[in-house]
Amino acid sequence: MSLALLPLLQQFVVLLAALALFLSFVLLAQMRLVAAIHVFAWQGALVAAVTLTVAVAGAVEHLYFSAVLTLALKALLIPWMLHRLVRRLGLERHTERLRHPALVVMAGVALVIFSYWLVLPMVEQGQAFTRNIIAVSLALVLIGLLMMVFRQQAVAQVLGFMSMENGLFLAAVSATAGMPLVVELGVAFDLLVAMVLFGVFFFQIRESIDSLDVDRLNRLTEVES
Amino acid sequence: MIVWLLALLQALLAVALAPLLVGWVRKVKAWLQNRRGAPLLQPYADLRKLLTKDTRVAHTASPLFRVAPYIVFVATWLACVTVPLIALDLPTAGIADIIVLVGLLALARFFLALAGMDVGTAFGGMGASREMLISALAEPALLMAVFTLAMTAHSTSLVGVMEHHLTDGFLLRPSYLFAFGALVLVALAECGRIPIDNPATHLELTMVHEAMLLEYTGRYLALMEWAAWIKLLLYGVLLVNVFLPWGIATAFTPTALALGLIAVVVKLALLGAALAVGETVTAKMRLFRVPGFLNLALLLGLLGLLSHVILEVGA
Amino acid sequence: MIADPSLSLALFAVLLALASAAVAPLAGRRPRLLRRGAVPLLGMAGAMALVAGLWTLSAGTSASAILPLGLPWLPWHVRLDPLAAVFLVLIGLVTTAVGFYGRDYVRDFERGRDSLTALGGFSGLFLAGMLLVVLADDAFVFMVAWELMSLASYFLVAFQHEQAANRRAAFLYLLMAHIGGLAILLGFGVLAGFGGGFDFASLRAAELSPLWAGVAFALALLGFGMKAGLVPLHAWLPEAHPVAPSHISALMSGVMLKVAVYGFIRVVFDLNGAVHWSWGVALIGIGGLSALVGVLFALMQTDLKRLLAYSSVENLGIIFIALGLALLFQATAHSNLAALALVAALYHALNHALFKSLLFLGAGAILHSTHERDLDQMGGLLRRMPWTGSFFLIGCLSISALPPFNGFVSEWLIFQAALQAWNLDSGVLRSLVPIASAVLALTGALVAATFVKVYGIAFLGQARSRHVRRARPSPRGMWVGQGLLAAFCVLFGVLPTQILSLLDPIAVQLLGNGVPQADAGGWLWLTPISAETASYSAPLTILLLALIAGAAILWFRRRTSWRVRRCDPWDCGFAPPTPRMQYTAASFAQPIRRVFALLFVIDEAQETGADGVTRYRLKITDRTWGWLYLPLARTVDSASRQVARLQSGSVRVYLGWTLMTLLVLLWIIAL
Amino acid sequence: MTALLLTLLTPLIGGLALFLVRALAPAGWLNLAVSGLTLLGSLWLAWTVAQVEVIAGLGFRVDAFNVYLIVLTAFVGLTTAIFSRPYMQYVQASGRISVLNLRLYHSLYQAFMLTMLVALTTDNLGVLWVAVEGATLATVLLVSLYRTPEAVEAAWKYFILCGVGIALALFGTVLTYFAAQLVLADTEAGLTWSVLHAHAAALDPTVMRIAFVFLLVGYGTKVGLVPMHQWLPDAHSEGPTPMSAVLSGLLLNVALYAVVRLKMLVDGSLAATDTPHLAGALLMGFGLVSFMVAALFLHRQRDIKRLFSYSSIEHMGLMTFAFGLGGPLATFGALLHMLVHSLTKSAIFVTVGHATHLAGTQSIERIRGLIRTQPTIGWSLLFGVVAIAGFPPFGVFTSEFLLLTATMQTHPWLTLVLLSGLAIAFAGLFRHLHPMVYGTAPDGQAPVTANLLPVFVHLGLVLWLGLAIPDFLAHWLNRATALIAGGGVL
Repeated sequence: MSLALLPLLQQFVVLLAALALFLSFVLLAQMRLVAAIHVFAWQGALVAAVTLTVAVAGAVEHLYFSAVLTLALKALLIPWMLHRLVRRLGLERHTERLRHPALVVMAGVALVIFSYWLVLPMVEQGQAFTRNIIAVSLALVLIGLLMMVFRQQAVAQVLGFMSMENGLFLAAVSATAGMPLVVELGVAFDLLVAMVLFGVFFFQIRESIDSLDVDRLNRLTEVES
Repeated sequence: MIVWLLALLQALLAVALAPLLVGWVRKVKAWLQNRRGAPLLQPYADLRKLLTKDTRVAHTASPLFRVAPYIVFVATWLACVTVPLIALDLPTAGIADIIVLVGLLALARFFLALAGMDVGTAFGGMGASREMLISALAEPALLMAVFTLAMTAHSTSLVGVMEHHLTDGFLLRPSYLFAFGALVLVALAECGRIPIDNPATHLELTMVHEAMLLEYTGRYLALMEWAAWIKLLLYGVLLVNVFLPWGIATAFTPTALALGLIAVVVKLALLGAALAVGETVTAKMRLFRVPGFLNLALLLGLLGLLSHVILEVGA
Repeated sequence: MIADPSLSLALFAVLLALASAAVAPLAGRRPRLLRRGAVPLLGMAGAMALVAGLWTLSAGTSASAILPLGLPWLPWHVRLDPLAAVFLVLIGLVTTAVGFYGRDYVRDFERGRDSLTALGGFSGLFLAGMLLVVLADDAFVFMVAWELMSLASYFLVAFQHEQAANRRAAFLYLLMAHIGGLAILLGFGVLAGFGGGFDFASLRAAELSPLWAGVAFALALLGFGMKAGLVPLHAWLPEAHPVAPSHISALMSGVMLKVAVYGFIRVVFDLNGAVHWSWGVALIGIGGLSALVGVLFALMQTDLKRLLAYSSVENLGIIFIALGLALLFQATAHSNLAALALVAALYHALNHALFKSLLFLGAGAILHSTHERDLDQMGGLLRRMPWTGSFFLIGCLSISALPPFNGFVSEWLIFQAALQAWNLDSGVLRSLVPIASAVLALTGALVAATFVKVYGIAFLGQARSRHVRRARPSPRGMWVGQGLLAAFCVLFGVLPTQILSLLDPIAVQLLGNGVPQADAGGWLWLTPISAETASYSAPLTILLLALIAGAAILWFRRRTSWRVRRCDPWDCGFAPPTPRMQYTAASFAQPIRRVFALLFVIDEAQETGADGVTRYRLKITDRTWGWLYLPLARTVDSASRQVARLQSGSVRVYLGWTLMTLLVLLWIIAL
Repeated sequence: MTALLLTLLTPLIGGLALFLVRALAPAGWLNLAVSGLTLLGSLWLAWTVAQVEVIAGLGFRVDAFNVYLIVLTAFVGLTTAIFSRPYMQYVQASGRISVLNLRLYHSLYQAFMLTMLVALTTDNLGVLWVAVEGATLATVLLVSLYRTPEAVEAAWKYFILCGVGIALALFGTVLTYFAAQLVLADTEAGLTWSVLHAHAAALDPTVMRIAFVFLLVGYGTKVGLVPMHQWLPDAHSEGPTPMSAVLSGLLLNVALYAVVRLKMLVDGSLAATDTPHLAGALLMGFGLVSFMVAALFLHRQRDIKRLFSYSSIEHMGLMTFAFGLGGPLATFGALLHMLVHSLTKSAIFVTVGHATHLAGTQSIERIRGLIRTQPTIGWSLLFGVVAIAGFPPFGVFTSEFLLLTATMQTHPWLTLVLLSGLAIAFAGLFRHLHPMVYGTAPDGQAPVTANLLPVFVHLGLVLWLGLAIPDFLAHWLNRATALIAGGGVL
């Protein structure tokens, strides 16, 4: 697919998607929590922007609403909550060590290639544009999951989870012109509740193992040492 | 009716002949050992003495102790009755085929062993235990030998076997040779003769058969001894009449019967002499050599069967 | 709803059994209810089944019905044909006797802490299960009844669950029963795969390819063999049978094993039509092995009930030898000989049910009055428990296959069948079969040795312990139950021709023709093949025995001094023997143990304890444990240890698993 | 429709109301009442469905398949509520839980019921997703109710794993929506299951394949399929026992229900391609693996509740396998197995609750001689396990019989695997069960006031189903079978 053939707005969408992908790589490698939260907020903003663009392009009015929703939720509310939590948990200065960061990033790259390879056969139906966007959002999801696998800090894991959600939103708005409204609302609501619960759990975990290192949550195991 | 009378006659004859055979064997042995030995009819005198003496029973004994001798005697006799002695086709032969015969002997042995254990002495248990071991090892060999005959004659009834043998005339059957050998060994074991057991010994630790009779006196002892003699006669008759049936009366004419009687007496006399010689030249073996001895019997039986299947029938 | 009276009678028997199970829960409060209600109901159910079976056998008809239970498209089919009827008779006979016996036997438990409800309830369910197995006419109800039987008997094994040994036995039993049940289910599945439906009619109609027929046969052999305790699948049997209450042990050993035989006959002879001669060879081999191993281990035991359990293994082996002969002859188109072998097998099944139950009841009587199962503590019981003693003697004579008792007849028939091997075309088989029968002969002799030991040690000689010296005769109900069975043992021994004519319809039903001239020479003479080939006249045998003995006794009465003087035992003039000088069970078996040492894992030692007393220890274990069971258990354990790594405890690893699964699946579908 | 609304609104309102009730005793009763009302509503619903085949509207759709699950859910919900009332009183008395949390417990209980009922009744894949996620959110706090380190850990793992899984499921849903948009005229209906099912053949297979993988991994996590099962034993063992009962008995069913619905779509779209049975094959694979692995896990358990949660994984694996197998017989068996497994397993967990209460611990080593201490509990546990192990005359045997025979007809050699698995699982259960129920009672364990009514009712039902399947139920399941497998067995 040559970019030139695309209308300007779609080119814009592609650009934003690319940026989002980049940001999730940054997220993957960013060791300072607070900075990571900021990165996440920017990614949310990008997704919101994509939504807005699609809305303008396809003149789908309920997408305006969901753009606002996304912005509010992903770019503002959740980052703010996370920030607040981090402050109350006294983790502003917290940085964690990631073993072999280069390898992890390479794994992320591999995932990107994999997801592209995966969606290739979908070319025949409709525009290749959608396909590539799906590839990107799939990559976002997988990288989020990868991040959850490699980061042992509870907050970081939550960030990974949230960036997975970003990937989902991206897919939803760009591939399909937005889910039905009721679903969007439901998803957003679930996400919010989840965030609240995460907050609760941070404190519960802290008081039980006075740390947020998930690797120390290893009482329940079947392997006798 | 007449045949039934004949059958009764034959039965009584068997009982009457049994002590004679034993006396004869003893006599020959004595001669071989350069002794004069007891008179030929000594066993009858022994029986008479035992039967008239009054009897003592240990107070630890249970009723079974007093019932056992009758059962042993009767079972053995019944087994003997079904073996054609002088005449071939008597109705009593139909009562039991050769397997039943083995069964009847087993019945006798069962009660003999129980009687041995009844009083609760050490020797009784020892005798019973050894007797059951020997019989357990002897039985398969015996049946292999019997099966060889049965497979040849397609019949397990003695009459059938002997008739088949008579009609065939004298054939050199390797299977019969092996079966005969097996049967001889088994007979030695079953009748408690040297080298398995020594009927004359009362040396405690070597006894088998005698150890079980240890507590018996008077008529009970008489019955037990007599039963043992009948058993010896029975095996003798089996050997001579099954493998060399010639001379036995096939018709119920007086001449034929007389001929049959003479024939069997002569055959038994020869067999008895052979037994005496054998017992003189061999020594009694240790209990745990017995399995080897009986395995040889089993081997012979198997060889008999196989040679029948392979050499005589083919296919 | 059901036309045929005998079938409705049989179903009524099932209902009675269930009723006795239903009464039991009340026994928790009123212990007497067990004795007065549950057990008699059990006996009545048995009697009912007996009547139904005899009725069907005499009529020679078969009736079927459909019960409003089960799956919507597969209601419960029940059917009562001659084969089922024989086993109804078998169950009925034993259960009736147990009904008499149990009334007094369970009295002991009224004082104990074990739940009477469990005892009564599961006994009822157990009986109901066995009856239903026999009556079942489709795979589903068969399986339901089968597992009900296993389950109920398992609870009865676990009845006195405070001893760890009993728990272990129960676990092993249920596990193997479950595996066996699954194998049977699979076997039915194979048949149904070709037959279309699960009712026996369509299973019968199934046209199997030789391979699948073989698979079905193998599965049936595995499943039913496991229940029948064939070597090497027998390990549970000597553990489980002895620990149940004795009247239940009688039912388990005497009846439940036969139900397994029934199932095998039903599946292999009836449903799985196409037989192959190699199956027969396999059965003869396994049967011979079981017979030999069973009897040798029986001979080594000192625990009476355990000994009896092992001897059940041996007898089942004999039955399967006969079945193998039947298959062999059937496959080589000698169906009249096949009929002979099959009838012999059924006959032996009946006989074993009778004398094994009789012996277990006897063991129970001993247990009841001496609280002793160890032979080496017994002795001289004949004088203390005359009734039990004499009945037990009859049991021993029958099981040792001595004429004129029943065990002999069936083994004689098996020998006759084996000796017809000269009819076979293949020389190899012609020589193999007689060798198998030689094994049978060896077994027979060893059985005799075993039961000489049992009777001699337990009932003769002098008491070896105090409480045995104090033994009291058992109450009436108990010896009535034993007497019933003993009477049947004699009856089955003396009137073989009648029994054979009763069993003949089954041969006709399964193989097409029966035993032609079993009573050609009149009822006196049993001539299974022909009068020339072999004949046996049990009535005349026993008549002559009686006559000669009577004559001898009369003669003595007149001729000699009849009086008998009592005195000390002579014992070669040593000091008057004490009980401790007698041969023990172990010492009796020692020569044979030494001769057959190869088969046993013998752990023998003399230990001098802290008290300075030297004791002799002898432990004989089964080789199959080391060869089969423990390796299996170890495999499962190590596998589970490997698998446990999945549950490492780290959430990140878990997420890693999710990611990997996702990627692998995506990769697979993208290919 | 009113029946539907009654069924759905009762737990909603009840949940809100329960959050306001402070005292424990009335809360328990109220919880009971609400559940009862829900059951009534569901029964009414079932009755109407029996009349009119299908109720549709407001984005809801109730047909033979889900209505019996609805009734089952409501029923088990009620019986568990019966058990939970005295049990939570004991818990509070033992001081392991604060009043606030108790209020939370009751209202979340109803919220959980609500989410499950919505998930079952909705016709919209998106709403289905929302509801299942909601179920996670509702239960995750309950798992950590006791605030012990283990509880918190278990809850966190449960939360993260199921959250991720669910997120993946959402991606699958989006892809489905995408595939739908290419064929459907009105894009709004692109998530409506009935519409999609109608046009299944037109959906693009490539997209649907990818979508199904995501959906399977996503919802499969909730079903507890190996290797995404790790949360399940932790959550079951650390949460309060009533929770374990409903999790095992109901939540897993709901997740499996979602998988099956989606499989129907994928089968439709793949029918024309060269891999028509892909979905089925995947299900069979997952089912078999889960079944065997769980069976092996049973052997090394030290915690009684973990033991039975692994048994749940094993049975879910069996059902998944059966649904993957397809075909009327297998499907019928699977539906029946869902039913009997929920009943039996929740009964077992109720009994286990009493047993742990009695012994004061969950560790198997310390639970001994139950039959001596308290026969009713001991026998109930024994019979429950006998039933779940698949012994007749209990219903589990019937369904396993059907599954095995169905397997026998299509994949004969797999039956060997299944049988060995069943044997291993059986041994694993009983080797732990035996010492717990039999033997002498340890000192210091006294009988407790146990309310075993739910256990008896459940086991009674299972027994009944084993002896005879009533006609209405048979036809009910048959209609569901026809819906899923395209043909009935009757």
